[in-house]
Amino acid sequence: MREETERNARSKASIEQRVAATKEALIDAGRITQADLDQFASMAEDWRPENGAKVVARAWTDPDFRARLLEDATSACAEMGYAGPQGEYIVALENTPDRHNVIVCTQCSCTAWPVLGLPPDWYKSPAYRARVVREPRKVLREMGLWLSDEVAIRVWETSAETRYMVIPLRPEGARSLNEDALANLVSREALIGVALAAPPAIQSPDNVGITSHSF
Amino acid sequence: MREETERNARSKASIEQRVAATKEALIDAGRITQADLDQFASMAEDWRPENGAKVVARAWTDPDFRARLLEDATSACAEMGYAGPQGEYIVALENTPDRHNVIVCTQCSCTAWPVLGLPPDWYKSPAYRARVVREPRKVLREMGLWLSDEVAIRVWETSAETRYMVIPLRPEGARSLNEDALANLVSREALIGVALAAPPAIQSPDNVGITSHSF
Amino acid sequence: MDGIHDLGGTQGFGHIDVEADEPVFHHPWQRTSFALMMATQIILRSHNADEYRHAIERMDPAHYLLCDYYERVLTGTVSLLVEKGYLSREDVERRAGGVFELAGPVSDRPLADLTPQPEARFNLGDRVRVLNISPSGHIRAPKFCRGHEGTVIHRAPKFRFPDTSAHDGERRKEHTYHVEFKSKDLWSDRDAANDSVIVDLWDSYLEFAL
Amino acid sequence: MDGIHDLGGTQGFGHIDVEADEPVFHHPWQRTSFALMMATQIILRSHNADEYRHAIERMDPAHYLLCDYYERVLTGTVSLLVEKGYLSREDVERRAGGVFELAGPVSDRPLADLTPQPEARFNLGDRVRVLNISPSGHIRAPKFCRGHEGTVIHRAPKFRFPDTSAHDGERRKEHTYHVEFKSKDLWSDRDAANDSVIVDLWDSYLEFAL
Repeated sequence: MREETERNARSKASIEQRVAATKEALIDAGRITQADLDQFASMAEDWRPENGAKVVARAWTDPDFRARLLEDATSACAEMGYAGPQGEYIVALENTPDRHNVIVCTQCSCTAWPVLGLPPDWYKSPAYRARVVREPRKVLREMGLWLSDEVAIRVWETSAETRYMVIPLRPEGARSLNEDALANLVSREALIGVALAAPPAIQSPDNVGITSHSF
Repeated sequence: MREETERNARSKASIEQRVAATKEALIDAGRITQADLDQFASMAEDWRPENGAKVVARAWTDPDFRARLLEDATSACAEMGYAGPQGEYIVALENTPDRHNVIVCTQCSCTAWPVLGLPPDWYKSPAYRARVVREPRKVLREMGLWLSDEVAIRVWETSAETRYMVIPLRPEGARSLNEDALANLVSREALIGVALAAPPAIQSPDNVGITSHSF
Repeated sequence: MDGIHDLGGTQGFGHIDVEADEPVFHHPWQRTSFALMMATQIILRSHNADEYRHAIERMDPAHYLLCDYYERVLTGTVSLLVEKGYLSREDVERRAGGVFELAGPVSDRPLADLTPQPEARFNLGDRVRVLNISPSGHIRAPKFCRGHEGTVIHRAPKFRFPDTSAHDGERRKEHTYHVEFKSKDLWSDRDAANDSVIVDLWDSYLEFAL
Repeated sequence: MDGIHDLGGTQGFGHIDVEADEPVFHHPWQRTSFALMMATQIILRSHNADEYRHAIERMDPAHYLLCDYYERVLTGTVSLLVEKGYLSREDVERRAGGVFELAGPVSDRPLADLTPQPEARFNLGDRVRVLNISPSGHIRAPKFCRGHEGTVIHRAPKFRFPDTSAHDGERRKEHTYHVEFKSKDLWSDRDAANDSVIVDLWDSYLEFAL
């Protein structure tokens, strides 16, 4: 109690100071090295949503791969070179014209790092974590994705060790594109399920009752 | 959205500025007067825990009053002049050697203003509101009140319009005191149930299995 | 509303500090904030106490947790005055010289589907269960007791039903009951067999336990 | 633990802002914070991921809500390093030049009374109910689904049981299940008949629904 009072009287160290102090203390004590830290940081920078986008593009163009991905996404992603921490058990969720999938981690901020990358700020925000399980349709609308009331929304809560990725619908008008060009249509937001795969030119949404609207 | 962004770029007004701005705007518009505000502020300063302490002291010394207080505390308090907002329906909770009462309002911070006064800061803190319903024994210990495990604790949640007051046990060793002197033994904390009535001299707690300990 | 305000039983909070000889108000602005809250409800009659409580519940969660009680009092009061057209946000922000943070909007479907109960349905000793509902509007049944069973130990007079009163609904009155819950029934990590929590609950929040 | 971290379904939060072309890290300290978290768990092996998640859950609620994700990462990590004796609070505060806010203590009785389930008890299509428990320690069944019924739609492999793993308990592994709950069963203010929430739940969190 007295200790707590003294602590309150002192000023708080900034987050930059706290990170630097922790790093120095661990390196000085010989617990870890700068090389260890560099290794993990650059690993994180290799986990990119572009990886997941390539997985999606292949699933759109290769029916056998799509079948393997839906059956065992962990192996299908690994065969493209995407594996590692937070990718030990991946499940792919395929959107259909009448069912849309969206991912959240309400209790912390888990994502499938090897294919989605570290989570973006909005995914980690208390607002997204609190709201999307309860009012997904409203949240998606605010984020620019209008789903028809006929489309059922499945919200996947990352509460245990399964890590999810969404396979968005292949946009209309993208029939002639090759796998690389298709991958460019798939954003991190589409892999989480708060956006559609972007159409190559102007969108023609009427056929599936789904429109993407930004404001 | 754009409006929100502009708002974020401006600095927040201090609470002093916001209170002054509200008061000026309402007075300038002729909605309320300074005299109205003075009336309510001085009313609040008359709601004192000393009022409740006098009610307790009378209950300790006057068996008929005690009976009326337990039967209908609203009327018993009103007969001593204590009535008004947040005192429309008062219920008195009598501590016994084997049952201790404690009051909380988990959802806001209601108290029986005419007899307890406006709530103290600790009563309004998220920590008290969150914790005392779930771990009352631990909270009371931290606040200096050690209850034997044999004493049952009843936590009263002020969720509707009933406003509670606790009648603490009359301390041992206070037999010779008159009503005014007894009232001085009863703190706001005792009326809420997080302290005992303070003994006039040294406490002799053993007989009831209750001790008050401050650290 | 499942808001941050419904704190009962939430874990992770620290020590409770008691200030000796605490004054009624620590700062003059707190005194004025309290007076503004009372004057707007009692003299101006711009809103009622249930609307007021709900306006505070609608504050940003972090703002709610961090600010002083009398800042919540002011924020709830001014939010309603702005929503009901007594004040404009622009005017109070201009006067205050900066941003005036207000409560978020009322849900578009705030009311639970609860049947008014004109007559008292429960008696002392009845075993009751709190409905396990979660309306987006004002409700005064704390989350920690919803779905749980307790015993009626007292019947209080009729009071205005807050869920409808806070949302311009029917101004019905109902009895409330002091319902006693065993602490160990509310929280599985508790083993104090004798301890209990008594919650004051409106008639239509309750059903007979089977 | 019924903590602030268990946010699913909590109301009162505002708009969600998406940053276009967000970088992996916005500031160099976030990169270091992430690397420290990984290095301490994988190289130093000072603690496991379940202890780490629970350390973040034990942060002061307002601090938790307001701070950046990578500040939570650092706070959870350093709290465990101090608790386990790898670092002293005095040393890191001296090096940082000020107060280093850490997580609160672990409850003295963190474990729920759950029976280990070495074999899978549930099959696809089974109706299950999540136990309505509220342990003070780590638990990965979100509050919003406890006490509710859903349907098993997938069985995942066995994974370490977080409730015991976070508290030096038995290192058992159990299957988890993807359990689908109708949104309207979870929240009475919802009427989207088709919408559902799927939660990934360990075997011993569940019982057969009758």
